[in-house]
Amino acid sequence: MEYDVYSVRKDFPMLNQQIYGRPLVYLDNGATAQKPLSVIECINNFHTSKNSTIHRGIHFFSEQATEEFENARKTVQQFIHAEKSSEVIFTSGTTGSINGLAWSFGERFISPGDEIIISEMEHHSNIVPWQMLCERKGAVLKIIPFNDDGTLEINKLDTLITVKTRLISVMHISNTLGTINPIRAIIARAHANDIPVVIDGAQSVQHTGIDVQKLDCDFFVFSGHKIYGPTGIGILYAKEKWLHELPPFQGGGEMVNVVSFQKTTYNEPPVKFEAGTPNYIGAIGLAEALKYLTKTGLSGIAKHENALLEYGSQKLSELDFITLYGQAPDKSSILSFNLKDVHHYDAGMIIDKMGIAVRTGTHCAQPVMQHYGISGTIRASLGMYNTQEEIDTLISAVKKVRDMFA
Amino acid sequence: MEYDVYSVRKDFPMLNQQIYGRPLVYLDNGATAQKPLSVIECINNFHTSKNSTIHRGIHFFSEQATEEFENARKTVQQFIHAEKSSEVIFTSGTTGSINGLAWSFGERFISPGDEIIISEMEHHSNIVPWQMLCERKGAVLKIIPFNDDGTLEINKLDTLITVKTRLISVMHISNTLGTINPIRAIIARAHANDIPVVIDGAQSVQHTGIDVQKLDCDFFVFSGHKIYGPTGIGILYAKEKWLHELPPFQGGGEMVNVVSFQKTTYNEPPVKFEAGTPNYIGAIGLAEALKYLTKTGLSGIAKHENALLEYGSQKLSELDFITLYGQAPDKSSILSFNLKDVHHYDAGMIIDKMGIAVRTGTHCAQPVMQHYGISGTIRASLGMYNTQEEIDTLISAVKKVRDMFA
Amino acid sequence: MKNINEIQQEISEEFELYDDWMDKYNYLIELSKDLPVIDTKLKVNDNLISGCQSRVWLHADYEAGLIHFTADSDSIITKGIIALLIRILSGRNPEEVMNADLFFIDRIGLRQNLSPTRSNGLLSMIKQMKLYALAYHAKSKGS
Amino acid sequence: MKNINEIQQEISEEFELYDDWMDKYNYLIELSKDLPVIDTKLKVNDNLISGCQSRVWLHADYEAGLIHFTADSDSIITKGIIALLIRILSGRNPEEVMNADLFFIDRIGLRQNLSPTRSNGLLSMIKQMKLYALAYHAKSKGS
Ligand SMILES: Cc1ncc(COP(=O)(O)O)c(C=O)c1O
Ligand SMILES: Cc1ncc(COP(=O)(O)O)c(C=O)c1O
Repeated sequence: MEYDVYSVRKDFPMLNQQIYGRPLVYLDNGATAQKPLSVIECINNFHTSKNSTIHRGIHFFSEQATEEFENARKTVQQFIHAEKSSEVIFTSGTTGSINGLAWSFGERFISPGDEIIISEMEHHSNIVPWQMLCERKGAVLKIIPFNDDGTLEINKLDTLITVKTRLISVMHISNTLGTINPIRAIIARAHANDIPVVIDGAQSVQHTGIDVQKLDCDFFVFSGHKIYGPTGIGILYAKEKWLHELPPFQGGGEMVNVVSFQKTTYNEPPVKFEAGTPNYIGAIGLAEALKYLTKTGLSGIAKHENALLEYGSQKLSELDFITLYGQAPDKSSILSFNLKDVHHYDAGMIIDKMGIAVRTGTHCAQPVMQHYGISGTIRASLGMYNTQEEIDTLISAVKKVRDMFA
Repeated sequence: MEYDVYSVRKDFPMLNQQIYGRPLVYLDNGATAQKPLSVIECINNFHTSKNSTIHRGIHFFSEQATEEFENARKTVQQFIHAEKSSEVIFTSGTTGSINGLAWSFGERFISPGDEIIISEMEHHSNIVPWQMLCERKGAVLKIIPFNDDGTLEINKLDTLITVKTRLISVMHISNTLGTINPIRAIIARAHANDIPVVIDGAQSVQHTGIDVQKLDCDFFVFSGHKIYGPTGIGILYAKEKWLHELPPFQGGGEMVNVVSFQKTTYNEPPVKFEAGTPNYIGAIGLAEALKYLTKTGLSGIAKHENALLEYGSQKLSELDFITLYGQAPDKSSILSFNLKDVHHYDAGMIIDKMGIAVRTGTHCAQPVMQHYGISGTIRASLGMYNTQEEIDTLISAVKKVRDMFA
Repeated sequence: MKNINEIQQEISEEFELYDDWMDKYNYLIELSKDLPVIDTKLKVNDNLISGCQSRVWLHADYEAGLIHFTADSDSIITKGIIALLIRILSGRNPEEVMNADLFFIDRIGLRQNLSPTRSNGLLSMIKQMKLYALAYHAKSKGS
Repeated sequence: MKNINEIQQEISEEFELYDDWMDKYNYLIELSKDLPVIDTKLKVNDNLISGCQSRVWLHADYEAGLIHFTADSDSIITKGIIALLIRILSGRNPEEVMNADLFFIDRIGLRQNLSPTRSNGLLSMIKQMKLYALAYHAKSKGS
């Protein structure tokens, strides 16, 4: 079946907005995605006719909620092709997943002098937790640099990996450059040295099918709100063997088995890692979003988004006053650029007034900005519901900016 | 104005349910509360016509969302009477708040041999994080015991406090016993020794007005979902002076000021403590719930709930086969009991079939069960919308259980 | 002796007599009284099954190629359920237990009407019984 | 010289000439060109105002009882806004700056139509200007 973006758009009530008297052009999907009606209604419906906390309750609604929550876990499992649903841990988001993991992995496996490798293009959420860990444990953070076109200098990896390397954490797709990183190669090289790998999938899982078993990554993290689901929910996938080795990162709620002041024992994973009342409504809403994506067809979405990206890149590159950041051959969904001699902030103010939602600034990736010696970019990030006409609107807005500030 | 529980009930669609052909009697409010229509619609409305991430965005919807998010912070501030809105940190829930705080406080202030005091009646979420901290730092956890009637042995506090005491963390209202603890006295005694105090308000903020300035507590935590708001959102209130002293508990997102691989500096509080995309929809929904409570009138709610509690206690104590746990003179909203010679689980199964949602088991407070040498209790926990007739239904169900198992 | 499926069929028919849930529970309470109760000295933590809301102790004996289960629980309804499981699975050889397809759970509506939490407990019980069978099976092969 | 409120009134009237937002922005761009630009050697981190989306440097001189502001920004629109602030507040004595009620922000719609994020930056700028005033005020009292 052909992918029909106009019929997809009808599923997203938020897109049907006017702003400053113009139809909203939402190109800020990298920050957060809009929610399809099925997700909105699922949450609504849960609130009005199903709400109850999960776990230990034995009354009807508690049991029903527990079942929906555990089914949500299975839906996530299937979506990312995990081997077992117990490998899927619900967290508060990508940032929550990485921080929890950094804490837990750090307590168990990181000693002074140990090394952790990340890349120069990471989002702050995949930098700062590791910096905090390294500072706490006296470990060393090492950086895979990237080339000006936005590709990782992957050949440097061999010299970065030493006998002291304990973990590699890299993003799958860059939120500023759109680069699709060669994570299979990275994982293979890491595993050849017995080093586990964390993949930050915050910008990939909504654009491309994920098979954590084929990837063979040890950990995979993403956020609900960027994949057309609710806020306050995220995923930490961990290969089963890690679930037993890692200590819990939070205490309380149902994550315990026996609590006494002398000794507390923990529950089995995944519950071991889900202290307190989880965001069960968020989890159920996220599962609904994943079902929507599956139903709509991941490959159709990817094809549509890739065509849009190509169209947008083409149109932008025709403008001689534009610098485009991120020109990797393997690229996804992100158009990051600046106008010559125009501050991204000035540009953003005007683009906004044309009814277009783009993001300006560092996109929580200051090292990328430092790489190019700039203070920020204008970023248009594409989603499944964006159209060619919307790219055209963006292009005219960019021209208008040029006219105003030239 | 008289408090009219029947008109309040109309605001909660979830209450209008049938279960096993009987009208739902929802008495599991201690676990989670139902949401008023205004909260449900606020979330719905945000999803359909306002959704965008907050902070750095300069486009219309991002700015509007940022403003609503910051207004939500102010609503929380006003609700708990904090001095400044920057003292209000959004977290994922009570458990998230305590874990974050335990981590942060522990890093900064806890050394081997130091002591932390909690009580014997705490929820696991206010036990395990401190146990984990004590284990990590070689500190010692000390326990304020309680009397069989459910009151704290507060006179023991003086001997528990030593020069090594660094922190006291106690619950305001017990989720198993209903005891309203004398937190003012505890705070006064702690402060006389320069010891900061954390108040777990998970079971109090929805039942009684909170004024953190009058209480003079250093930290106050609670969950959104127990105060008629959304899941996945909670509050950590911290007195301003702590905000500057404590290190952030998570890294990433907007909580940074400058990120480079050499040195990362943190943003001002509260943002310093809110790494990643916060659950901004949860925060806005929580604010809506607080507005609903304020509009309905906290004192009317408290009066109604207290009358119900008294009625329920009276009715239960008339049954000679019932043991009621928690008979403190100062009590709120919780009826915890067992039937003589009947397992709470058997009772719960039958009570459920009568359309009544109660919780059975340890209520995440195993030490309380250990105190009484029992494996659990049946807990009916009251909310603003419960009625005397519902208590009567519970009483008949309890009698039915007696008839079946006697 | 009837085979596993015949007994399951029999149980399903017994439960069909009751259309009211209270009556089904009353019947489980009745059944709980017939449970071959575990020797008190076997009611130790090692025999506790985790994952149940009530405490369940399960013990297995292996004699002349057949497994005999005894059990206890502090919950009467749980005891009733275990009584059903034992009626079906006790006195069988390891292969039979290992391969048993316990369709009676769906038939009598245990899964929907006893809770998933309870079902989880139930699943833990069944898993433990099958684990015993597996162990004795391996042992008999080994010898 | 007109007083602070008179100048704010004047600015409000100027902006009322434009009903289209693009025109208001174009006017801000115009204004940015008149900004009394800070000495390059004063464009240092110490003079950076935090909390703005673009970089803003602000410097104050105190001479004969009056404060003179110079500033710069890498954003043109921000420069336009600073130009307005300087037109209102520069060349005043510390008390005037400290006590200024900047109603022009609401009048010209800066608060709603430039962003709250931007307004935050704006508030940071105003705060910084008032802090300078406070400092010079204390100094003059002290001497
Ligand atoms: C007193 C108390 N503290 C902490 C918690 C934990 O709250 P949450 O599960 O929302 O994190 C609860 C709720 O179960 C509670 O009753
Ligand atoms: C690559 C990447 N990693 C991590 C994050 C952080 O996600 P969240 O803010 O949902 O925790 C983001 C989103 O901004 C991202 O793009």
